Amino acid sequence: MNSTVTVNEVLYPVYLLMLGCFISPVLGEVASLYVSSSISIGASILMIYISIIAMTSGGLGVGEFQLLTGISSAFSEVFRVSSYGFEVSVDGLSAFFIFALGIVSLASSIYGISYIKRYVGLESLRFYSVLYPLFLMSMYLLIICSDVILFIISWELMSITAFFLIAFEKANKVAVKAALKYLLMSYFGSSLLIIALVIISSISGSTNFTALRTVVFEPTVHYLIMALIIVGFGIKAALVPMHSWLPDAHPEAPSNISALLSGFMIKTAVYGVIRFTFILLGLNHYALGLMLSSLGIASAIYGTLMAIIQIDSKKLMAYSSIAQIGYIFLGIGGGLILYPNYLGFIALAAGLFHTLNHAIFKGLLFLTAGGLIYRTGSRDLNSLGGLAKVMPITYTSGLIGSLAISGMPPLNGFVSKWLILIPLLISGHPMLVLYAALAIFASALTTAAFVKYLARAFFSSPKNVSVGNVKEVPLPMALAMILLASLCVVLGLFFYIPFNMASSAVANMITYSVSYTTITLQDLTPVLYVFTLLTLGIFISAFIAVYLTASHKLRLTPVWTFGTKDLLPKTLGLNAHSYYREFGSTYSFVYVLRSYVYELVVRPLCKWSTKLARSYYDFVDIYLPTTLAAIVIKPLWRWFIGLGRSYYDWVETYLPTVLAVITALLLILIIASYLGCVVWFLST
Amino acid sequence: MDVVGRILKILEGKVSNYKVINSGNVIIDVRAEDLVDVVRIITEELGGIYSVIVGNDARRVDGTFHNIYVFSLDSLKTYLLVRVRLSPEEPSVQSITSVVKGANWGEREVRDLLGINVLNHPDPRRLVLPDGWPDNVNPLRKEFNYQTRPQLNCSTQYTPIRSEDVVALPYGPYHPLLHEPEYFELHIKGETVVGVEYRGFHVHRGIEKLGESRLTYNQIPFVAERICGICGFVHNVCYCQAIEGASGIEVPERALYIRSLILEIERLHSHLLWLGVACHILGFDTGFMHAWRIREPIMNLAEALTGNRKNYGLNLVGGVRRDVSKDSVGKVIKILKNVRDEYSRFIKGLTALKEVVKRLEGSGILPKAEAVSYGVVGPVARASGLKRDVRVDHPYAAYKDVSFKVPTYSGCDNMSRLMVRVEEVYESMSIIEQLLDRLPGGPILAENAEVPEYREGFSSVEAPRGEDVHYVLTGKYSKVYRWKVRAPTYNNIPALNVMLHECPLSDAPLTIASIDPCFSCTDRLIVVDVRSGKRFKVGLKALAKGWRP
Amino acid sequence: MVPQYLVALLTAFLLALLVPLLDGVERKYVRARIQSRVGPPIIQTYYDLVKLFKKELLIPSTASKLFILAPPTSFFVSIAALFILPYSLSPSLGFEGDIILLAYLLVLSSLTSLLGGLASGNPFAEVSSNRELSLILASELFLGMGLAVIALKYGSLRLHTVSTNLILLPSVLLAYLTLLYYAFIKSVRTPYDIAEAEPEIASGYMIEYSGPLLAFLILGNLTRRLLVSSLFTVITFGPVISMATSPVNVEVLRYTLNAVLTISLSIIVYLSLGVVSVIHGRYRVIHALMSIKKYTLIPITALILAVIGF
Amino acid sequence: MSRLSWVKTALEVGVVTKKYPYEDVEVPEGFRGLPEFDAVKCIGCTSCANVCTPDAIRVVEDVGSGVRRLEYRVGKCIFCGRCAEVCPVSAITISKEFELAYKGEVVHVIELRYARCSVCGKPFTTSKHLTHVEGKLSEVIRENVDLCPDCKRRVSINSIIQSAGAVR
Repeated sequence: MNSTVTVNEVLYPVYLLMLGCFISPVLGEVASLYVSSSISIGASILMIYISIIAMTSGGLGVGEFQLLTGISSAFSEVFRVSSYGFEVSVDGLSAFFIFALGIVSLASSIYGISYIKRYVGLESLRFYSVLYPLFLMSMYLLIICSDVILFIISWELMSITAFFLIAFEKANKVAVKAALKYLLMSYFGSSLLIIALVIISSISGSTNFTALRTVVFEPTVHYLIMALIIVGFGIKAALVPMHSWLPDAHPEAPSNISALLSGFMIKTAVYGVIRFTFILLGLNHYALGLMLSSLGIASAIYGTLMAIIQIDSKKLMAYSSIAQIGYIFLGIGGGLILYPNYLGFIALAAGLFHTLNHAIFKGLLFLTAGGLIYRTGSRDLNSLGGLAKVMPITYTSGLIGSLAISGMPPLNGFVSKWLILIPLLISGHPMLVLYAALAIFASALTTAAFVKYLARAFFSSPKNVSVGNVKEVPLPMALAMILLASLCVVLGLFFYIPFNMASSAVANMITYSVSYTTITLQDLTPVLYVFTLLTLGIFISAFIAVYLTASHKLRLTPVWTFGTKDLLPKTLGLNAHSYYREFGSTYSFVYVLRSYVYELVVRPLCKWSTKLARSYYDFVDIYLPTTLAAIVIKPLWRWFIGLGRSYYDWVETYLPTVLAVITALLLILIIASYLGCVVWFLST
Repeated sequence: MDVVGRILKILEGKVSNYKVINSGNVIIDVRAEDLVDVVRIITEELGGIYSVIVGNDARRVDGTFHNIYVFSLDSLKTYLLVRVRLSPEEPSVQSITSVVKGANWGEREVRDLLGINVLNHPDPRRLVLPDGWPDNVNPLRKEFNYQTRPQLNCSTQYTPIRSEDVVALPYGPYHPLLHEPEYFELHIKGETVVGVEYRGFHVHRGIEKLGESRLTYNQIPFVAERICGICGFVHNVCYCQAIEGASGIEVPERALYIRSLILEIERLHSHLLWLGVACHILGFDTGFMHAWRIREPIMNLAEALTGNRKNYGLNLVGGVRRDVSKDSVGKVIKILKNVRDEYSRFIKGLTALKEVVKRLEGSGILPKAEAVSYGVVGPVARASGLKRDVRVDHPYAAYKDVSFKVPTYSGCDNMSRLMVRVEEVYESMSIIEQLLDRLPGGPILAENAEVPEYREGFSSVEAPRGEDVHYVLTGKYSKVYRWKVRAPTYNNIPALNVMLHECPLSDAPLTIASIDPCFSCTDRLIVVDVRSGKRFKVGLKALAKGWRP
Repeated sequence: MVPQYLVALLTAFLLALLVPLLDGVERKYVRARIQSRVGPPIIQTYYDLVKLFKKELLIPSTASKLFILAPPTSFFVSIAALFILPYSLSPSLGFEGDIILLAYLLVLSSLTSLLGGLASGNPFAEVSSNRELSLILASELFLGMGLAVIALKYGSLRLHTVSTNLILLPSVLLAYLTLLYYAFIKSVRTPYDIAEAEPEIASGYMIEYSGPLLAFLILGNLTRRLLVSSLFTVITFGPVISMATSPVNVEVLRYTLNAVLTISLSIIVYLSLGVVSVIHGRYRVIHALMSIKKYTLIPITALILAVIGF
Repeated sequence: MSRLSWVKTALEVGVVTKKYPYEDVEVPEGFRGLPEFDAVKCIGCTSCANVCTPDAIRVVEDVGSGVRRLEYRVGKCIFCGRCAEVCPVSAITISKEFELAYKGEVVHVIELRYARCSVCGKPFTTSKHLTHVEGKLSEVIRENVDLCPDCKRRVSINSIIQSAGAVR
């Protein structure tokens, strides 16, 4: 381990961000924004640096996270257990995720500098300045921690900060509602997680990740844990049956926050699944793979099908986030099913690669949508239009982002999708092949969705918004977009670099047999040829374009509408409603199915549970205890363990009951919150 | 006379005075205040179908303005012309659009061209006159010289009616589909049309005024022929019949037969042309080409019989100019036989194409009730289950002597409109054969065709597109006092409002074409611009220069 | 290895330059013949292109730069696609999963021209892009299923592998059929040219294009047409051809022979697709989608067959 | 597959279009093309101008230079052939010429000298017209035919008066 970064320096971003959220309250509104933003920028750069170092040196060792040690020791006094600190470590996987986090947070922090200013006077910028670094910190901590409790704490911290950020526009009822829906569902998820983790650590007798590697479960527990973990993380990842919070929550948050949410927060679930299920616990990869890939393809198809019928730019993107997460899980699930076949390795690595890519272009797209909101104040695709000429940078980055997410070569989206598809297709596993075929369809749907976004936002005639006084977004926002856009191109053209990163990350967590290899990077050199050819083609066409405009006599004409001028109505062409109506009516059964489910399952549940939990406070005071519980429970736990150690036979009888008690306790909370959260289905 | 008796009985006490003009058409005078009731009675009890409104500045005849509302009483085989006399100073009359939707345009046109004010009209926008035409200048009033060109001032502006958040697509004035400048504004939801806004008369050239001012009786036929770009002969015949009727000229049998003959030939080539265009609109260019291939011999036939492919220039008041020779009769029979075979093969091939049939069926629905209310004519009416055909309801020329059936469909959609035309082609062929084998001898032009002053003539002809109507009031110095033309398309276009509703965008062009619109007829425009020059052959070289890049 | 690629690139360019001639042949000997017309001279398309290149550049005032950039780009993208296609069936060309890359390039090429049209800001371009994308949606599902079958049976998605060993199974044959129909859909002729539909939406996304840009657009479309028919040919007739030419043991000779055979076969496919399109009317949008949906049963049955081992 | 019937038809029918203008197209007998004016036959009676609907034939009385000018503007002609019908001396023949595309306007002019009144010397019609009429009239009334309408009236009144005087 010849790393230039000692493991404790890994914590510098954390300290930095903490500093940020401590000092910003004492500053003025705008000053606090500047400070916290710049601090987060610094932190993000640090993260990127750390991740690169870590990846080059194959991970950093284990260290102690001192800050919470005090608390834990206090508890240890109370419960008479030996003092304890939380361990952090950075291995290839964490490094990869840190890289993604670093990039997205960098962009969104830069973007936030001027974007959040539109809330001056409306909302408290201090609040934002405190929450934003906290949010980053929680996510970062989540990635680096190697301890169950720290994991839970940062997980809860992330959820709650995210909640406040989503509900940032307090005046906006819709936003608050969406935020609550998110809060409840993610709370429900996390309580499942807590149960799972409690069981795990009770069995392993330690909360340290390294300790978890050794545990073995009897089948029932094994599958219970699997189910709990998948649902728990699935809610955060918004996999399809558990997705309903995302399309409401992401659009309502400030755009750079939406970028972070879609760009990274939902990816933490990906991280969690990988980390726990088969790195630590080595669960039955086949069953797990089947579940994940099935959920994945379901989300991919559902998300895109919903995306193409949206008329709200950010909702459209939110749905496509569901779809892309689906893609990622399809890759990962495939990777698990095909284990130990080398194809699985590719699929898994590609899944990770797609995580990074999606973080980049979805972040980018949300930022462009934010740009539109910033200038026109609208995200309604019916009223937008014709902004290409007045907002060239936003438009160009939107174009690149859309092409990238549609998986158009030579941009980054293509390679990861392609590398997910191939192994599944040629694996010969019928289900995976079918899934891959559907995935091709899903990517076509994505294309359609984002062409709609481009067309209605940038190209065709402006509808209700007057583009006359619209200007390009201010510099910081533009910079952020340019950063991500150029990354889309670079990571596309030099796709082997991130793919190597991903594959090394996979390589040092599970070992695939390299017996049956069809794709190696050497085989991909022809792809490079094609990409070079494409880039060349684009350059040549650029030259041609320049040449034509220079050489030919060029005439500007009004758009040809068959010779009518004065008679024309304000709204020409299609509005967002009109897009893909024919497709919808041809393949209507999909949408019909959805509405059936909604009518038969969701509505009754809502009716039945609306009387529970009317207001927001009810939930918070259901909520807070568990966050505390998460912190309190650990020493409690060790206490049980200690007892257990000393009175072994007694433990034999005692542990299960304790488990039962805690599980029951949590279950009650879960049910209560679940009923509550169902209320907010109403707002789908 | 029982027809007249019946009409008078039903309109008890409302008719101040009546007259029977040519071929048994009845013209009655009613008081302006009774008009709306009279119209209601006519439509409801006599089953009259609106045909046209003739406005007339008759101040030099009897010192009043005339508004003549013409209804076709198909059951009684007569036209009923309801005349109201209006004060010369402030001519104004109640609108009857509430009773017959079809009258909408007629009233607006009368308002525009004669300044006859129409009270509580549902849509009092300008129809004929262009934007910026000065307000109280009415071209058809006698004091308006046909050569004056008033100064345009852009105070008046045409305002389309549309709901606030409508999403619209402009069709025309210069659309690849429309071969003449017309503006349709399709209001769409997705690919479905939910409303349409029409703006026409871009090219009005005031032929009526020209006829009233400069031309003599025997010159007008040549102008009338150029009212329409395809079926000009019907106007030509219709005008001559009106004059002949007005002045009681006896047209020789043979002339009548020749007229019918040419009319049917015209119908043939017009329908085949339409079929071709329809195929093209359906994206089936092969059908387009073959339809026109089949049409070509018929054009040559017309050329051989009359001396020109399109502008036959055959009619004069009192007969025709050119006789049909023996050998050409044989030729016609021969060609027709071949065309019939080709044609039936064409139709078989066309109806075998699933996608084409699918697109035709169920698009562009025009329910029967609407059809009656709009007073649509010709194939459009027959496709909506109205069995009306001027050749049967008001026989003219030689049609009383031939037997043929009137194809009627109740599908009310584009398919039925197509099928009606398809069958009519067969009917026309048989009609032509019948005419030819009982072609009588004798002269072809009436001797001493004298036209007395101030007689009214009214005549109608079944054009390929439907009922074409001419009204004349003869005048001094062998010139008409008033000549009113109403082309079939004039009554059919307003019905597009109904047809285009809920019609897929892809089929909107087809639906517009399904009335076989002849905008130039509607606008009464001459579309001839023959730039001729000194006699020289276009050399290959000269041509090659301009032809290749 | 590299010279092989250079040859491939040259072939691609050569074909792209020869496509107008092919179009001319179609216009004179397919379309005009079936419509009983004399028809234009065979090199008419070249005349058109040359004339277009000479013409001035009309650019809508609302258009963005993409409007100018798109047509050449879409042309070069389709050339890149041609470049992937191994006409010579030589093993050193291509790579695992190049079929999918090809499919993506196809979509990209048509997408580029669509975006260019959209960039003009013309309402009819919008309508047509809506239509074209609905078509792409339906047809990609179609293609995905077809490829799935091939992948299942060959255990590979490398054009070379697929196009050199022959597997005679009902499922594979159905997959071939699927590809043929896909080629028909993608070669934007009637009845699937709803996105251009001159009488309805005035040739949709092309409405604002004129002069050199239009020329590029036309070239791109024609190249794509050839591309899809060649894709079908290489996959379907590839095995037969490679078997036929296997006796020839001079490599270069064999590859050239292969190339000649595949290219001529794809030209035949191109023209016969032309014949099919001439005797069709244009679909209504909904009908086009419906028809594709109906035909999706072919690959689905194929997939089922493939899974149960036929 | 009844679609293929189209191909069948096409193959049977063959190519029907012509390579016009590289090939000639013949027009049938009695085709109404460009009217041709025979300046020698024409007597300038102006009846063609009277029937001409589009005013393609116009009469210009150019007393100064002593000629009546008939102008035929090809650009305005609608080729109805009425002029040929009414021409008393059939100086107008309708040719089969139809390829008339030409840039600019072409006018055919026929000039005919006036016949001057033998008494007052005022021009009143063309001399050719006069001779034509003379040819049609009988010996008895052929006298005074070379007088302009006014003179003729005066002369005939005088002669009546004289004859009355003779009776008295």
